[in-house]
Amino acid sequence: MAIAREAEPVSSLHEIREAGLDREDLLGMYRTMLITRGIEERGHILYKQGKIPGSFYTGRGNEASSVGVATAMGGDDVGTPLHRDMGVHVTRGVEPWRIFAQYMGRADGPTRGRDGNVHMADSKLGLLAMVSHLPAMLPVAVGCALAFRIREERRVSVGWFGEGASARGDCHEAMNLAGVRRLPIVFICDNNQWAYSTPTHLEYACETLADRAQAYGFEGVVVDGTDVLAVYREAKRAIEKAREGGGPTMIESLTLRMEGHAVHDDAFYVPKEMFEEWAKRDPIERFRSWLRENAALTDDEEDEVAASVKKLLADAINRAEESPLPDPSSLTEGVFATPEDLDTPHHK
Amino acid sequence: MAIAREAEPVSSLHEIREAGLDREDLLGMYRTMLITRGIEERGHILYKQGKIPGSFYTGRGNEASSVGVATAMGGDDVGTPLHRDMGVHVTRGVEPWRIFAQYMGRADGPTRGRDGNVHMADSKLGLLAMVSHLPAMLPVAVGCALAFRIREERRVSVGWFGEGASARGDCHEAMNLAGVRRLPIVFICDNNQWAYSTPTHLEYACETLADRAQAYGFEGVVVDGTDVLAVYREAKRAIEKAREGGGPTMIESLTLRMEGHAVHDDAFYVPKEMFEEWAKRDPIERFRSWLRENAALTDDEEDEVAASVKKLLADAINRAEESPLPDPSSLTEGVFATPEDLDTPHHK
Amino acid sequence: MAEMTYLQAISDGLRVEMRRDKRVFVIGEDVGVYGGAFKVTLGFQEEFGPWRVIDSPLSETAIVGGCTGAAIMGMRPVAEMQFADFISCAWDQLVTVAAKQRYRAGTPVPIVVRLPSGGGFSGGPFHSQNPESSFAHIAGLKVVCPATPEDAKGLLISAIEDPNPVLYFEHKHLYRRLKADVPEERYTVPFGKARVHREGDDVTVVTWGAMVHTAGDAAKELEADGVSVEILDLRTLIPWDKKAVLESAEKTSKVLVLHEDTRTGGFGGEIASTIAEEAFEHLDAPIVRIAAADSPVPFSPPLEKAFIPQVDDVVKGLKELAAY
Amino acid sequence: MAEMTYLQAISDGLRVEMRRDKRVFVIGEDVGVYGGAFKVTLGFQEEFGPWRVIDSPLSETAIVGGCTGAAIMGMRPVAEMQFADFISCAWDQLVTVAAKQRYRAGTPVPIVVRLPSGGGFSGGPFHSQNPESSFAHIAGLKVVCPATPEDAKGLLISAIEDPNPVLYFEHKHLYRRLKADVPEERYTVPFGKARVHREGDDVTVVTWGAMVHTAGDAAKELEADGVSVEILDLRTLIPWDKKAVLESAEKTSKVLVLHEDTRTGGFGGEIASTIAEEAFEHLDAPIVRIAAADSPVPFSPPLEKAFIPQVDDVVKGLKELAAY
Ligand SMILES: Cc1ncc(C[n+]2csc(CCOP(=O)(O)OP(=O)(O)O)c2C)c(N)n1
Ligand SMILES: Cc1ncc(C[n+]2csc(CCOP(=O)(O)OP(=O)(O)O)c2C)c(N)n1
Ligand SMILES: [Mg+2]
Ligand SMILES: [Mg+2]
Repeated sequence: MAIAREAEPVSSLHEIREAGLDREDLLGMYRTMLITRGIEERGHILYKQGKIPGSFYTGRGNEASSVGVATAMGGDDVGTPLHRDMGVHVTRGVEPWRIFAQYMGRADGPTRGRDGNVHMADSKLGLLAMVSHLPAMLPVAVGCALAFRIREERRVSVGWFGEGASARGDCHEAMNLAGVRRLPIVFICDNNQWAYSTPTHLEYACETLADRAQAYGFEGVVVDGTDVLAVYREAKRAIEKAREGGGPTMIESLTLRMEGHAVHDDAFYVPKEMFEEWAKRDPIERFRSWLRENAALTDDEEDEVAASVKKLLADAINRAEESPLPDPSSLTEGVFATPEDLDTPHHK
Repeated sequence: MAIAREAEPVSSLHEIREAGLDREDLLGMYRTMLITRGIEERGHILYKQGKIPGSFYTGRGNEASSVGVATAMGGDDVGTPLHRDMGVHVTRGVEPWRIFAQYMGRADGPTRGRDGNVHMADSKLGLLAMVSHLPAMLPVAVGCALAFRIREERRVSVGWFGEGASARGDCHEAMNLAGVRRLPIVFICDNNQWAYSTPTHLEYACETLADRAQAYGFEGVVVDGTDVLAVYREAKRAIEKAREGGGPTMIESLTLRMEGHAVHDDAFYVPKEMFEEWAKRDPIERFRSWLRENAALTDDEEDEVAASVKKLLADAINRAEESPLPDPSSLTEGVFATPEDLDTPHHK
Repeated sequence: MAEMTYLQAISDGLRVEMRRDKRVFVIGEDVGVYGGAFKVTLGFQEEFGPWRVIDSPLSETAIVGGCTGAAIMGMRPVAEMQFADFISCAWDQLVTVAAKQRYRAGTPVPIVVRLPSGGGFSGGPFHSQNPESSFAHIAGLKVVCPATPEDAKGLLISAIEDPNPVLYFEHKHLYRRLKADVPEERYTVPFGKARVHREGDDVTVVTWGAMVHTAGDAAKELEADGVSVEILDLRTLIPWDKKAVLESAEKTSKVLVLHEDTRTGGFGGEIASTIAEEAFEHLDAPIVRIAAADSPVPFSPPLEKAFIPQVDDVVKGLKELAAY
Repeated sequence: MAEMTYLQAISDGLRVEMRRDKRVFVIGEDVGVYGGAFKVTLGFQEEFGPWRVIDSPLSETAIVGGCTGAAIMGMRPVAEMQFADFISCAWDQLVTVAAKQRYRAGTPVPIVVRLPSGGGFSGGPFHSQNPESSFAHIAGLKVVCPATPEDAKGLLISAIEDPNPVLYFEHKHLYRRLKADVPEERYTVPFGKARVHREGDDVTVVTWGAMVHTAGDAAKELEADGVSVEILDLRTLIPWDKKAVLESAEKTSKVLVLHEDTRTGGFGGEIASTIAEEAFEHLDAPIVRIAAADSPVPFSPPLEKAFIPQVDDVVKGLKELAAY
């Protein structure tokens, strides 16, 4: 018995314009998706070159979903994106060179070398840095929404979680509190069908995770996560509903994790046919076709965006490599905050 | 949209016989309910007399539910009853004098004075002692079911939780694991409408908690917790289904907590009319009427059981008061188990 | 000045801050209509409304995680655990998210978690614990343990002001037993400054929370023997006043460290080993630790009494030290 | 004897027990088809089937709580945390249920939680921690930290045999770096018996886990200066071998306590203060503690190197002690 609503694809430029995006916006999203993938592809190369310490994760296959949701967010909205959601950081304006600096543990990365990978965020852009422990940021995202509710601000919080992490207690406590208090939050489930090597039927036993929204008294929606416009439209609806006092929504965005869990994992446990099938639905290729069919994307435009992204990323890597490694003598700096740290726009 | 099934009342002696209980069983249950209430009433007096240290909790209003479920359990089944479930201990055969000894912190209570209240269990009777932290025993109950499943035993685990405690992550993780692995477990929600002073609408936002079973891929049932026979029948069905490999069930048993959260709490926050309404549905009185109407319970029988229960409890208190306080020199004994501790039927 | 119990002083501190600063709000189980299990927030919901005094579901993780998010959005949340023991359910949120967020991401997390802690009234294993040592080991958390009504108010206000996650351990056994004059106006008591509870020359006791008073009673008994005991009330464990401790150790050359948390791996070890390392040349006797036994907190009165350090235990320890 | 890495020795110990005792089963994230994040259980599911090598949902609380229930029903569960860091999500189950059940209810809880821990490879704040001190403070839990392949196997078998909840910290940085001869048959290494990693006369180092090897390298450097260093590998923190430590302290009169967990409130304080209390008369110098800095584990190599005690740090500490 399915309980959640299944979202339809977006059919035309007209329809998406009604949802708030003009052609320029769409080209911008396309560019952002290219940058997102480009950052991770180049990161992978840097990793193989030994320039990135530790491990390395990508969100290949999730570019539409992360960019779609982030595009739907308002400037004052906030979010807690995860390790497959690079597109959120890029959409919100984190400069790629800082991301490379983060990857490489440099002093100019958003965490100043203190954390790695996509464990980062620019709080000035309304993002909160993820922790490894999944989905520990969901209660935190709910807390942001609580602050908005207390202050009666028209702001919305967006909390991401993976389908695997849905099994953890934090997910439940967060959604339950949000539901009881009808807080302005949207929960985005990145359902990429695998939690490391574990398939969904060993993670949950309901039909769709979005069905669970009912357990918390709000609406659940399933959307094709390879369709950036459908994701955008559903996220936009849910965010504006939350903004208007309509309470939370859970959006389950269905994709496939197109690579291993991390670089060391060849994903031998994922059936080959599954990769083949989903490769046909590559979110970037899919959006490119849509733009050609529905928004008259030209060869010239395509070339231009490809070239500009290429240059952007090359420059970004160079700039990141110029960033120094952190000074070991700074090791214990910032373990505790000082009163001046509270002197930020958020904390006023 | 309600998803769970609502259970009907039991209409006749014939019907309940089909569910496995004859008249003698019913009289036994009636007696057990009287003992259950009697233990708590006398405990309350002992508390006021200063003979019970710490705090004191009762399950008034929950006698039908706890006795009904425990009666449905098989001898080799196990369970993790809570602070409103005295009836489970009594049904499974914990001698009342040991319960009074527990209350009074004596050496012969099931925890030998190490814990108080109904934080106790006789593991030889298939019960596991609750901890305060709610509902931390649910994952443990699931673990029992896991052991049965691994060993392919036809045994069932029963895990209790309050509607308030349903908000905690442990509840979610336990049910999710049980659902994914279709373990032989039955979850009993003691929904007494209050979590200390907090009403249900501040604890959860779905229609009934039993609706949540769907989120974990199993069946949910709502039953009137003041009707011992309906509770029994539903618990029996669910337990036997689990025993046959049918996986978990969640049973939400609806009652009202007829006293304060604990003795110090006068429950001023519960509307007076609510108490009045539910007092009419007192589970013991209700069962007594049912027995008179449907099972020809006689005055003599009533008097006899009342007198025998009275004597049992009076003797029990005397015996408990003879039990010594624990020797302070035993303070750190048993912090760690010894290999001999594993020499129990369970651990073989 | 007004006479207040330790509990009233906590309420007063919280009320003062909530009146002064709209960003301060309270969240916890039964803190609203009921006024909290110990009635610290009695009447608060009437005064501040249901969105500044929030009755939460039974969800310690959501409470602490929620406070973290709200704090990052500029609020000053004060969470109440119904009993300190239940903070174990939010361990991950504190240790993984709140404690590390400033260091990693530069985002301060100014939250206060109020923790009614301590034993002495047969609360049993889950309503009596003093888990401060566990948190004192986690970099990024501050740990506060007031021993007097005046400190209870001033340290709570400091905790709310502090830009970090602060665990505020309020000892249940002091709630109504202690009464003292407390300034009515707003004031802060700084973190990391020990209070000399009693001056003395022969032996130093380093302690905090309810044990300050146990030490005080023991010190009085030693007067008869002509032994002069100095008692340092640390007030805060993170940061702790190493300077004051080392100075007192240098003065008396004999130190007893006393706490109600369990002994092995307790914070007493940190203090004793720091003294042993940094005041080595000044010590005339081994540093003695007295702490609760390495067991859960037992329910039955004779066991609980054997578990929690008693005045007699401290007297014995002090006498042995004095005679060393 | 067979040459095995530290990691292979762990696998071997687990396999031996699973073959011998049907009650032993493994549960954790990705332990089945994938063989575990570090491949400790590679091939186990083929051999023992999906109900003895259980791929669990991402649910640390359910894993540990589930093990507790299964143990009480007579099984011998071995849980794997994907990284030790994630045990914070099961803190409550361990501390509240597993640790206290024997004492309260008389029910032993024989579970083992395997914890891939430790840093040194830019795992960052959440994949590098050594949270052993936090657990060593909780009465009712045992804590095991093998430093060699032989101990890794023998201590794991002891842990599975033990009737208590055991936290088994396996150091990731030793997994493939250490290789040694390990008996092929089943054997146990007793808890609470330190191993003399190196005999010496002038200074004692008390340590465990990967730091044993850091101390070993430092000791070699001190040879040139004619300083003879004794290294005690504690092997288990709860119980810890106080007797061996005090004897070595009496012999050398100078002790350095070394650990990779963070310093403040770390278990080093327990050891140092015990020595200071019980071997006071024998000490010729203050006991020195060297430990990780009081911060999260930083990601970037220069920071991480500054965070984790290095051979140079230990050399410096030993030289100062020797010269005292
Ligand atoms: C609490 C916790 N336990 C274990 C892990 C280790 N781990 C990292 S990612 C992962 C799988 C997560 O699956 P999912 O939530 O579906 O996210 P995905 O990686 O597929 O995007 C696991 C088990 C973790 N990060 N947090
Ligand atoms: C984790 C946790 N937090 C807080 C408490 C304190 N507490 C004890 S009972 C209770 C209310 C429980 O409500 P419910 O689950 O509905 O059970 P009831 O007492 O109504 O039977 C609370 C908050 C607790 N026991 N455990
Ligand atoms: Mg996934
Ligand atoms: Mg209730």
